[in-house]
Amino acid sequence: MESYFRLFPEQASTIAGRVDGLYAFLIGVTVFFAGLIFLLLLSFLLKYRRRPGHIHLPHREGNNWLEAVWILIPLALTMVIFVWGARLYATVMLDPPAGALEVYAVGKQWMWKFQHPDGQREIDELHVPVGHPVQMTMTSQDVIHSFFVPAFRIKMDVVPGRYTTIWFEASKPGVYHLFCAEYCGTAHSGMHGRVVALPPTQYQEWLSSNRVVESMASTGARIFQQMGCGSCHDAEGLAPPMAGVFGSSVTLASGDRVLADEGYIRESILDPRAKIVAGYAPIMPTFQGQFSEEELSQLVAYIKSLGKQSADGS
Amino acid sequence: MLAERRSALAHQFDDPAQQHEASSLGMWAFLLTEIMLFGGLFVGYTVYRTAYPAGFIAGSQHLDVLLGTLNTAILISSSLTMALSVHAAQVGHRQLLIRFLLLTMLLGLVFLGIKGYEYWHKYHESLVPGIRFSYDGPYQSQVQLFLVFYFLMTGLHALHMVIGLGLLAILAVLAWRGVFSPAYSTPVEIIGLYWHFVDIVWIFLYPLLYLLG
Amino acid sequence: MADIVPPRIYYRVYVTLLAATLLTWGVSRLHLESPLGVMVALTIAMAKAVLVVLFFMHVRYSSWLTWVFVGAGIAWMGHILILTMSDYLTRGIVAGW
Amino acid sequence: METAPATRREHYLNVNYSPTSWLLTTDHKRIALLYLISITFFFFVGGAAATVLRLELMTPQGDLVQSETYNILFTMHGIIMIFFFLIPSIPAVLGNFLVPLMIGARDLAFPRLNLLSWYVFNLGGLCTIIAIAGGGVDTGWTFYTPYSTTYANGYVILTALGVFIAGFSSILTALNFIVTIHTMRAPGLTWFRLPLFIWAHYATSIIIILGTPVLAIAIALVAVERLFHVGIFDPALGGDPVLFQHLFWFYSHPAVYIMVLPSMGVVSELITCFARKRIFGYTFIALSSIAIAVLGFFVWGHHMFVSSQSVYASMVFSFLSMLVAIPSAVKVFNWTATLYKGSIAYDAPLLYALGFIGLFTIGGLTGLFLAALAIDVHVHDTYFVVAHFHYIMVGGTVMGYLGGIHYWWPKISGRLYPEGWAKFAALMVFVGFNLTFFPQFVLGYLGMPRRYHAYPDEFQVLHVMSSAGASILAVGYLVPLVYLLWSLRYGALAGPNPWGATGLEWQTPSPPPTDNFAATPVVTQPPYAYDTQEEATHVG
Repeated sequence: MESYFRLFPEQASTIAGRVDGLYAFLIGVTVFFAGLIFLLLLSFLLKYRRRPGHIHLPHREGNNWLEAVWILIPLALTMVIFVWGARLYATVMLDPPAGALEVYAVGKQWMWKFQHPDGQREIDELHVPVGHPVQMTMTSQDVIHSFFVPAFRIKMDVVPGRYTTIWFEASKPGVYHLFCAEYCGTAHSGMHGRVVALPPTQYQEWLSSNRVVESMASTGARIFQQMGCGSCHDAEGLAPPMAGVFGSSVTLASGDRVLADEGYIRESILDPRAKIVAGYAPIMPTFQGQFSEEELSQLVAYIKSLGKQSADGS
Repeated sequence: MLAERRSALAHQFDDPAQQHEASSLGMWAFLLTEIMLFGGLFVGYTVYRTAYPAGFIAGSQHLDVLLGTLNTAILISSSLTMALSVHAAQVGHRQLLIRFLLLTMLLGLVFLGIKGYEYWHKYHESLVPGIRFSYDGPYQSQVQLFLVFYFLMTGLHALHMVIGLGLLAILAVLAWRGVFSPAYSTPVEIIGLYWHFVDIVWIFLYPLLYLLG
Repeated sequence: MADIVPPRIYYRVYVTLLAATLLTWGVSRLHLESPLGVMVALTIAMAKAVLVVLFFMHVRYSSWLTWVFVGAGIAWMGHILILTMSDYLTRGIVAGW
Repeated sequence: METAPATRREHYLNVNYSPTSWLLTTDHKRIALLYLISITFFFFVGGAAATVLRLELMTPQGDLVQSETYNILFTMHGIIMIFFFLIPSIPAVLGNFLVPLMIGARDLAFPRLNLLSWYVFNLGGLCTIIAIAGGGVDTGWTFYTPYSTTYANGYVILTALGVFIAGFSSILTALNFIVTIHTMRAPGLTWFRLPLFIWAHYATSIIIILGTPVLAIAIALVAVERLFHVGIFDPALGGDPVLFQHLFWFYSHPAVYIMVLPSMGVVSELITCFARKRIFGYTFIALSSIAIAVLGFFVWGHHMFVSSQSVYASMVFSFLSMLVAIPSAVKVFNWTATLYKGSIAYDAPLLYALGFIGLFTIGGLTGLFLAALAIDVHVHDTYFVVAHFHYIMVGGTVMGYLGGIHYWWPKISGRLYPEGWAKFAALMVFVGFNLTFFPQFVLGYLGMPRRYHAYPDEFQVLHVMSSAGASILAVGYLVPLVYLLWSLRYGALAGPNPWGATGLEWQTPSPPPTDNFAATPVVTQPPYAYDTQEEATHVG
């Protein structure tokens, strides 16, 4: 019965406890103020109920001190809540700890597709190690979905046409719900899966038992070859070389500088003329419609791996 | 008959001043909603203009700056004649009022004619997204996005012009019947406000759409 | 009742508006750098709009309430633009768009 | 004692019985009744959809209806309840009826526009009803792109048109209120002598005027994109789906205040009347309505914390959302303080008002959870949100609406409603409501996403509690429908002022004559001057 009726969800990530801490504080605030109002209402209702012989007392129209008190105290409290919530939010939303495992996700009506860096693919199921940060890089093939793991207290919309990211670190082995939280059509409620958090050794076993031929980056490299990307990108002067691009700051023809992140790489494949690198002619054709979202993420993983290699080399 | 009833004080008001104040305030409140209606489009335009500056400039090259400038001048002129109509109504000069109202309508029609010609031209160039569109140059989807906003913004503006012309026509008929007098010129004034507002929208559309790049 | 504005004011405003239109068209021929060109064009448009509002629409001669309504329109237009752009202009700082 | 109808007094109801005298009326009181009929119809249509939803959710499997049907049902429930019931409810019925009466005017400034707004409203409703009859639409009331523009099933454009049109009816009503309140107040009725109901409606009208057009254009863009397949929001064509969310919430967040501000206005009237006391902190309550209207426009991004909106923008929106809690808190504290040392009669309208305060307090405080960024990441799009906005919209708006209908029923109909039944209904609504929606807070924090047709087994207990509560709530809503209709014929005659209330609307007979007042009233004192009144003769 216990598993069928509970008031709080399981805490299975490093931040779950911290989110619950703020939640508990908010419940405290709610109970205090709601309780205060209810008690006051109740006592006034009883004490001042209309009855024969009950006399009107002199009237007060208001009291500016009282107004100041009940403006300033809630104001102070809300500022505490804001800062607390914002700091925690920044932790979840901004950069993950270094060395995070990078998993790519594609949402589509109505399933989740995942691919691990070493190439393992999963559908509606995601295996992650306990005690190691995991960064999700996600996009959608059709409508907006939302990646929601209640036990981890994280959620991020999965938006077509761009990458969104979120990270977590599972803290407890187990099997947890993965929901799509953004309404996405007929089988929205069927778009749920499981996140399987495994202790590191078991996770390694799982990885090796699902050994695939290629890592994401090598698949990406193969696509890069097949599509003939190298004929320009490997040639001197025709197109920017790919080594070391990822994570660097690129100067554009317009003079602006952009960070070469996943979104930039993706955009440059699909809409090459949106941001032309300084010193190159806009000669690259668009690859819109020629790659699936999986292939795109493999290309991104490949270019990412080139960036890392050169960073290691230098 | 109709005219007499209109000029009379409506039963809910105490005096003509109150009625005049209410009507003018009502029009201003309505113009606030109009600002926000166009505002939604301006926000969309700004977002994409910021995201795709080069594509929007490329799209803008397909517009005829000369016609846009001409139309701006025409619309400003129609605002002048509208303002003069209001003046004629306030001083009770019936003939002048009718003449200026008709002139305003004429200018409005010329504006719409030129706008129609531009639309027709775009159709021939296959630059009407969603209806007839083929474009092979660079920034294809961004040029299309620009043109979508071009048609939405100028289209909504033109719709307001058409409504304005209808209102002006009614005013002209009423003026011809001699409804307006120095004591009762409120309808001319508030429709004048509407007409000037439509002019202001164009004053912003002109640089935003035609004068990029 | 509203004050009656003498027509010569209308004519003056009209000439100014036409001149401003020519000016903005002329400036656009200069092909100024992107932010500057837009700023000039929008400033001129703003000035033209102010003239229309003040004189053609009689706001200069109207009650404070009309001023409040006009101000509310400008404020809300600016507000929706600024707060929406606060999202788009700070997205680049974070991964993503 | 009111004399029997033998000496027939002419009033707005009996002045003419012909159908055209109703359908072409420009009398704000009759238009209010026309609206009352329309929105009651829509309320029960939306309620029927909710009934099926709650029945379906009693079991974890999707066994009562198909997913497609379920999605259509919650979409229709949302669209009808929000655009065709909650938004027009208090302004178009009570506001239309009372704004001219409360300020001592003969009618609204633009009576014909007022009638037009009712027709426009029904036209919008008709489009939506046709869309439902033809098979419905499954976008959710939020019309999120690119689902709505490219993937959704059903009559998206027709439904969007319905919402678009209905928007203009509320604009017409709001425009009328603003102008009327500015220009048509009775002599001596200065701004700070206005009833708080008027302040609330003024604030609401500001939101409607400035917000609704943005929704209209956002919805129109969805229709254009769906119709012509041009990318405005579709990323495949260079659009941005998140832009739609900005435009949508720019209106739809303030829309919550469109719904709840008038209700707050009603509650201010009820509390003072039944406590026989001047309202505590009049100026603060009045100005807090304006503050809510203005601040309400600064917080829309809190619906988009996990939408891929910039982290920095989210922080700004979170901060601003915290601020909007303050004026709401000010109101609650002032109402509570008004009861202090009052002379409180427990009539049904007061019970509704107390229900409002309790439920709105919970709804408002849980709003802080959603404005706190890290909590919102977890509870966004879960039942926590569903529970929260039902506490505000049903616990707030509907409670205030029902309280107001009861309070002014004698004025509207000239008859008293049966007090015992009314107290019973108020209790049913309160108990049923809490049983329905409180468990949903728990469900939401546990992680139950909203708009789910089927769900994991462990959520069932709470869902069953919720459905059980909904059945009690349904009784609470049906009972007043019966006894209010009954009272039209059999209720005791009310007399001009059955509650012994202050306010100009009580100084004219019930029902009021077509022109409202025999002579334009002159106001010489602030509102709610219960202390200067003679000791109330009303027996509670």
